[in-house]
Amino acid sequence: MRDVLPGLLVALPLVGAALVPLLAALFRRTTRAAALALHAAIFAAALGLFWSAAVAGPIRYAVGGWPGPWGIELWFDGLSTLIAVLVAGMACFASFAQTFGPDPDRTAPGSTPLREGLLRGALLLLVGGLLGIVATRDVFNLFVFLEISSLAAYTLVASGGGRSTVAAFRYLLAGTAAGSLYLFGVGFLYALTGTLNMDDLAARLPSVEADAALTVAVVLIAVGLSIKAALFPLHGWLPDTYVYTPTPAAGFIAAVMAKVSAYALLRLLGEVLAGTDAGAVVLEIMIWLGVAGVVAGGVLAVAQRAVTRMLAWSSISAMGMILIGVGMGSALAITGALFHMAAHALAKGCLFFGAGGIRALEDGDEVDRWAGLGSRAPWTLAALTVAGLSMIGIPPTAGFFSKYYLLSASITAGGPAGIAAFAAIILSSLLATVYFLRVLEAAWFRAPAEAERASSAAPAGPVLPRPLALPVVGLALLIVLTGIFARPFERHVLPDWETGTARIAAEAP
Amino acid sequence: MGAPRHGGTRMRWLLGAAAFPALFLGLVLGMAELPEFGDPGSPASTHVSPRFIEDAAAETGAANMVTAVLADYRGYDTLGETAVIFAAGLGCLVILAAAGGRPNPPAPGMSHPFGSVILDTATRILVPVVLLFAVYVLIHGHISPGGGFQGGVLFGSGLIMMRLVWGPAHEGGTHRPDVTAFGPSLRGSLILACAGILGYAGIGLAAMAFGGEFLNYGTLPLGSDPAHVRELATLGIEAAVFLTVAGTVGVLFDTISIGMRESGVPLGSDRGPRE
Amino acid sequence: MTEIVSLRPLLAVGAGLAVVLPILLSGRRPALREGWTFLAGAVQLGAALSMLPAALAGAAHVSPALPLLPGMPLQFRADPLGLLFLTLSSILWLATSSYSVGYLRSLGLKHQTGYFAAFAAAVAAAAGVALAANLLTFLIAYEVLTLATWPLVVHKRTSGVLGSGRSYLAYTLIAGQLLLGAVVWAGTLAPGAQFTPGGFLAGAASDGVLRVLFVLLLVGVGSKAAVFPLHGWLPAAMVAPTPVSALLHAVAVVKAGAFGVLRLTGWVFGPDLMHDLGLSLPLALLAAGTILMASLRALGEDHFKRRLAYSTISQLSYIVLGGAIGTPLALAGAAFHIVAHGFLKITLFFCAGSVYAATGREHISQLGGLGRAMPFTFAAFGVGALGMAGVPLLPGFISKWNLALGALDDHQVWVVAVLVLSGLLNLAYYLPILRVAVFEPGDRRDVGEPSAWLVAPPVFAALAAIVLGLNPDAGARFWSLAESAAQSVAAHAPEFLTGGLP
Amino acid sequence: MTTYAFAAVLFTLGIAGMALLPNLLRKLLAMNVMQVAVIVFFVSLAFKDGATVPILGQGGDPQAAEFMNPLPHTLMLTAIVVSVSTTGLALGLLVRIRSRFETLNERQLLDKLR
Repeated sequence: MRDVLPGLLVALPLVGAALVPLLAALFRRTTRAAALALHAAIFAAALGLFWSAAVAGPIRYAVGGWPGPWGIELWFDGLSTLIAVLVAGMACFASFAQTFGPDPDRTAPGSTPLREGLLRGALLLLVGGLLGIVATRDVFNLFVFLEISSLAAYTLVASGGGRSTVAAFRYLLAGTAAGSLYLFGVGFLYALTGTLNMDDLAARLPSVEADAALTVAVVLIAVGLSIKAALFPLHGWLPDTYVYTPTPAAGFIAAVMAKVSAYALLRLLGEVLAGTDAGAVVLEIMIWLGVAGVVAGGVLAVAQRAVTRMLAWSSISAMGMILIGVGMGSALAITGALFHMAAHALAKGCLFFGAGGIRALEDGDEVDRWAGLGSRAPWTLAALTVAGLSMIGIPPTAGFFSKYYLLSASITAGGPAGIAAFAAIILSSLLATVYFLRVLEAAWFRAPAEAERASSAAPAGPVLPRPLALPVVGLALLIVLTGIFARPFERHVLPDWETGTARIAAEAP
Repeated sequence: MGAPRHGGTRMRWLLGAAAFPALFLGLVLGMAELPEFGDPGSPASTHVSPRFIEDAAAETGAANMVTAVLADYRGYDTLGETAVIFAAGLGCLVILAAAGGRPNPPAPGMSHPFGSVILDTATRILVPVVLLFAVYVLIHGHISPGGGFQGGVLFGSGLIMMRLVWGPAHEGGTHRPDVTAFGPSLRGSLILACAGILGYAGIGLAAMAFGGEFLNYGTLPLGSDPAHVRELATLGIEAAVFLTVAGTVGVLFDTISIGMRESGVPLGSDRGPRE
Repeated sequence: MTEIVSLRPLLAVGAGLAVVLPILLSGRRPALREGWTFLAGAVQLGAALSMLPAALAGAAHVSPALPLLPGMPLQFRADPLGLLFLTLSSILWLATSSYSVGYLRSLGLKHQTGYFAAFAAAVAAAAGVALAANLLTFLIAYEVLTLATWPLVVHKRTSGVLGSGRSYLAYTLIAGQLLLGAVVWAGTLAPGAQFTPGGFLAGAASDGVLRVLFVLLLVGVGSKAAVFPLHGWLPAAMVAPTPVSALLHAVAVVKAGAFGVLRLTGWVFGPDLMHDLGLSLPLALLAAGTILMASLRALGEDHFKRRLAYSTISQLSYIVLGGAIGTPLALAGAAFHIVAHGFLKITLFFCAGSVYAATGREHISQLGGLGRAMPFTFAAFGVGALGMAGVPLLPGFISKWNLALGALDDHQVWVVAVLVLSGLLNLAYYLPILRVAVFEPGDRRDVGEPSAWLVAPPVFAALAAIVLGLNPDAGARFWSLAESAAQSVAAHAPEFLTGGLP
Repeated sequence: MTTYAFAAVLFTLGIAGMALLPNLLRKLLAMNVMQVAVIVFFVSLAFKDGATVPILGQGGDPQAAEFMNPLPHTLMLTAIVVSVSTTGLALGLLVRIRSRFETLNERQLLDKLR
C-alpha cells in the first residue's frame, strides 16, 4: 500500500480533472457521481497515507523512480498527510456542494452539464495542485503545483461572473507576483547550492557563505508564500476573492487554500531554511505580522455589515494566528498552528457554505437577513452556530483547543513577542465574540422585519438546499469531534516534525 | 466592493518610489554574492546537473538533455506543467464560453468561399506545412530542440491560422451557416486537451501497474533495454503533451474570440473578413 | 484521598446533556417533554446521592480521563465541595422544573421546548462546574453554562431583552476569555492544573506573576459571581422569566461563579499562598464592600425581582468572603452558604414569580393585600426573608455564624461587624415587602393562590430550609460535606487548624 | 553579474508596473515582464564558459564541463508555460471584465463596483 498510495494521491486529482470535463463533453450528462467518486477515492488515499505514516513512519517516494536530488521526491509524514486529509476531506464536501446551482451574482451564466463538468474539473485540479504542494519535497515542483492550484482557483473564483471576474483578476495579479517572488528566491537557492531537493538544500545550506544572497532568497520565498497565505499586510487580495467567489468554491477556497501556503511556509522556513540566520529573523518578524493581522482582521471583521465579508476578514485574523504558530516554531506552537488550520478550515468551510447559500436564497448578505432563520431552519442554524462558536473558541469545539495550544505556546515562548501574541489571541476571541454573536442573535432571537416576511418566498422549511445543508451539518459534527478526539492525531504528527527538525539541526555543522 | 482606493494613488506612487529601489538594491546586493556568471565551478554546474549531462543518454535514451530532464528525470514537473496549460484552457472555457453549452456546429468543411484569394491560397499552402512541421518537432524532440510543447504550440498556431482566415467554428454557441470553419470545434479542442492529460497520467499509472513508481517508465513492458523503453515512453508522453497543448491553444483562441465577439470589443483592427 | 474510578460522575453530568435532544424532538408532546426533564433530574440526584458515602468517607468517585490537551484531561471528580453543589443543584432543578411547568403554562409563554432544552443544558453545565477535576474541565463547563443560559435570558425576544442579553454575554464571555488565558497560564506553570485541596500553585512562579494570575482568574469567575464591580449584568438579566432568574441565582450561573471563587481560593491558590501573596485581605474587603453596597442598592429598588437580584449580589459575596478568609470554619460556612442561599433564594424567586403569574404585578409597592390572598406563598416568602437575614433556626444563620467564627480565628473582627450590619440591612429590605403584602390594603378581587404547580415548589423549598436550619446535616448531609471540604483544605495548611496567624 | 542585474532591473520594472499602472491590461503586460525577469535569471545560471548547448552530438563520452547545465532550461520551459497559461487566463478575464464594465481602468472599475 505504501508503494501505491503516494502515486495515486497525486495522480488521481489530475486524472479526474481531465476525465470529468471529458465525460461532460462527450455525454452531456451530469458528472456528479463521477466527481464524487473521484473525491472519495482521493480522500481514501489521503486517509490511507495518514494511517500508514502514523503506523509505519514517514514515506519517501521517488516519482519516476529517480531518487533525489536528481528526481522529484514526495514526502509523507504526519504533518503533510494531515494537511492532505484536510484538503481531500474538504474537497469531498465542496464537490457535494457543487451541485448547488445559483451563483451569488445573478449575471453568472446558467448551469449546463458541460459547465458543471468544467467546474468540477477545476475543483479537482485545485485539489491536485494543493495536494501536490503538500506532498512534494522539491522546491521547484512546489512552484508548479502552486500555479496549478492558483489557475484552478482563479477559474473557480471567476465562475461567478460580474464582480467575481474583477476579484479573480486582482487575485491573479497578486498570486502571480507571489509565484514569481517565490521562484526568484528558488533561483537564488539554486545558484547557491545547485539543488532543488529540500533535504539536500537543508544539508548544503549551512556550508553556504553568501549571507546576503541567502537573506535575499529567504526573504523572497517568505514574501511570496506570505502573499498566498494572506499574511498581514499582504492580504489585500483576500476579502474580495472570498466574497465574490460562488458559494461551493468559496467554501473550499476559504477553508484550505491559504492554509496550504502556510503549510509551505512552515516546511520551508521552519524546517529547510531554519538553520539560516535570515530564516530565524524572518520567523520572528512573522510573529509580529501575525499579531498585527490577528488584531486588524478582527477589528475589520467587526466593522463589516455583510456576513461573507465579515467571514473573509475573520480569515485574515485566523491566518495571522496560524502564522504566529509557524513563527514561534516550538512543538506546542506547531501543534497549535496545525490544529488551528484544521479547526479554522472546518469552521470556515461550514460558515461559507451556509452564509453563501443564505446570501443566494435570501437575496442579501446583511446581518438583518439572518433574522428569524433559527426558527425556519433550526438544524442548519445549529450547525452554523457550532462553527461560529468554534471561531470564537468556545469549548468543546475545535477552535477552543487550537487557541489553547497557541496561547500555551505564547506563554511558554515569553518575551515581548510571546506576550503580544498572547494578548492578540485573547483580543481576537473577544472580537470574534462580538461579530459572531451579532449574527447568531439575529438568527435565533430576532424576528424578521414584516416587509421581509411578506416578500420571502418560503416562510417555512429548509433555508439551504440539501447540497449545502449536508456539508454544513457534517462539518459542524466534525468540528466537535475534532475538538474532543484530536489528541491521538497530534500525538503522531508532532514526533515526525520534531525528528525532522532535529535531523536537520543535527546535519548542520 | 470595499473601501475605494482612489485617494491612495499618490500614496501608492510615494510608497513605490521607496519600495521598488529598495527591492532592486536588495536583489543586486544578493546577486553580487552569487557565483560568477558562467563559472564552471559553481554549485549549479557541479552538484546535481552533471548526472543529467553525463548519464542522460545512457539512462533515458535522449540525446537532448533538456528533453531527458523534462520528460524523464523531472517528468512529474512536466505533468504539472501540462496541467497548468489545461487549467488555463478550462478557465477560459468557464469564464467565456460555456454559457450556452449548446452543441457546436459540425465543421462544414472547406465548401464555402473564403476571405480573399490571396489569404486563402497562402493559407492552403502554409497550413499543411505548419502542421507537418509540428509533428516533426514533436518526434524529433529527443535529438534536437523540440518536443511536445513546441510541437503542440505549432500545431495550435496552424489551427489558429485557419480560424483567422476562414472564420470561427463557433459563434456564441449558435450555428451560423454563413460562417465556415475547419479544424476541431471548441468541444473537440477540449476533448483533445483532456485526452492529453489522461494519456500522460495514464502512462504514469501504467508504470505503477507494472510495479514501478508513478511515471517510472522503466518498468513498462516495451522491450529489454531500459533506456530504449524510457525513450519510447518519453515519446508517448511528449505526444500526450502535444495533444493537450494543441487542444488548449485551440480552446484559448476560440473562447477569447467568442468573448470578444460577444462583448463587441474589436478583435484586432477589424472584426474579421466576413463582416 | 483515595480515588474510585467510576462512571457515576459522568452520569451526573451527562444526564442533563443527554435529554437535550429528546426534549427538542418531543416538542409537540409537552407531557413527554417535561417527563424527560424530571427523568434527568432524578438520575442526576440519584447519581449525586450514590456518591455521597464515599465522599464523606474520604474517598472520591473519579470519572475516566478523556485526554484533551497534553496533561490536561477532561475529568470529573466527586469531592465533598463538588458533591455539595451537585446535590443542591439537582434538588433545586427538580423544584424549578415543576415550577417552570406551572409558570410557562399559566402565562402561555412561547418557545417552551427550547426553554426546557436550554434549561437541561444549563443544569448539566452547572453539574460539570461542580464536579470539574481540573481548571480545563471547569473552563469548558463554565463556557457551556454561559451559552446555555443565553437563550433563557433572552426568552422574551424583544429588543430591550436582547440588549440585556448582550450585556449578560459581554460580561460573562469576556470574563470567560480572560479565564481561558489564565487557565492556559496556570496550566503552563503547573502542568495538569488539577484542583488540589490547599492549592497547587505555591512556588510555581514569582509572586508578581501569581498575583497577576490571581486577578485574571478572579475576574474570570468573579464576573459570574457578580462581585463588585462586575455585577452590572445581574440586575439587567432580570428580564428573564422568573424560573430562569431562580436558576441563575440559586442553582447555576451566579452560584457557579461563587463556587468558582471557592475553588480558586481553596483549591487553586490555597489559603496559605493567598496570605503569603497578600491577596486575602483585599479580596475580603472587596467582598465586604460588595455585601454592603448591594444591600444599600436593594433598599432603594422597587422592582421586586431586581431587589432580589441585589440581595443575591450581597449574599453571594458571603461565599467570596469565606473563601478569602480561608480558615476552616469560614470555608465551611461559605460552602454551606451555597446550600443555604440556594434554598432560601429560590423560595423568594418562586414567590415573586407566583405573584407575577397570579396578578401580573412586578413592583413591591403594588403588593398591597396580596399577603392574605396568597397565604402559602407569602408564608414561604417570610421564611426565605428571615433566613436570608440570618435569623437563628434557619440555614442562613448557620453559615453566617461559622463565617463569623472563622473570621475571629483569623483575628478579623471587622468581618463580624460587616455580617451584623448586613443582616440588619437584609431585614431592612425584606421586611417592608412583607409589611406591604400583609398589612397594606390593596385590590385583591379575583386574586388567589395560583395553581398547585406554582405553590408547591416554594412551600417545599421553605420547608426544606426550615429542616436544614434545625439540622444542617439532614437528608443530603450538606453540613458534613461542607465541613469535610473545609477540612481537606485546612489539612494542607496546618497552622490554620489551630486558628493562629501572626 | 551584469546579466543577473539585468534580471533585477526587469523584475523591479515589472513589479512596479503591476503596482502603479492604471490599466489592467498594462498591469498584465508588466506581469509578463516580471516573469521574464525570473526566466532570464535562471537561464543565466545555466551558462558555463566554454560549453555548448546541452544536446549530445554523435556518440562520445559527455563531460559536465562540455555542456551547458540543462536543468535551468528545463525549469524555465515549465516557467514559460506557466507564464503563458496565466496570461491566457488573464486575457480571458480581461475580455469578460471589459464586456461587463466597459473599462479596464482600475480607478473607473472600482468606481463602478462600489
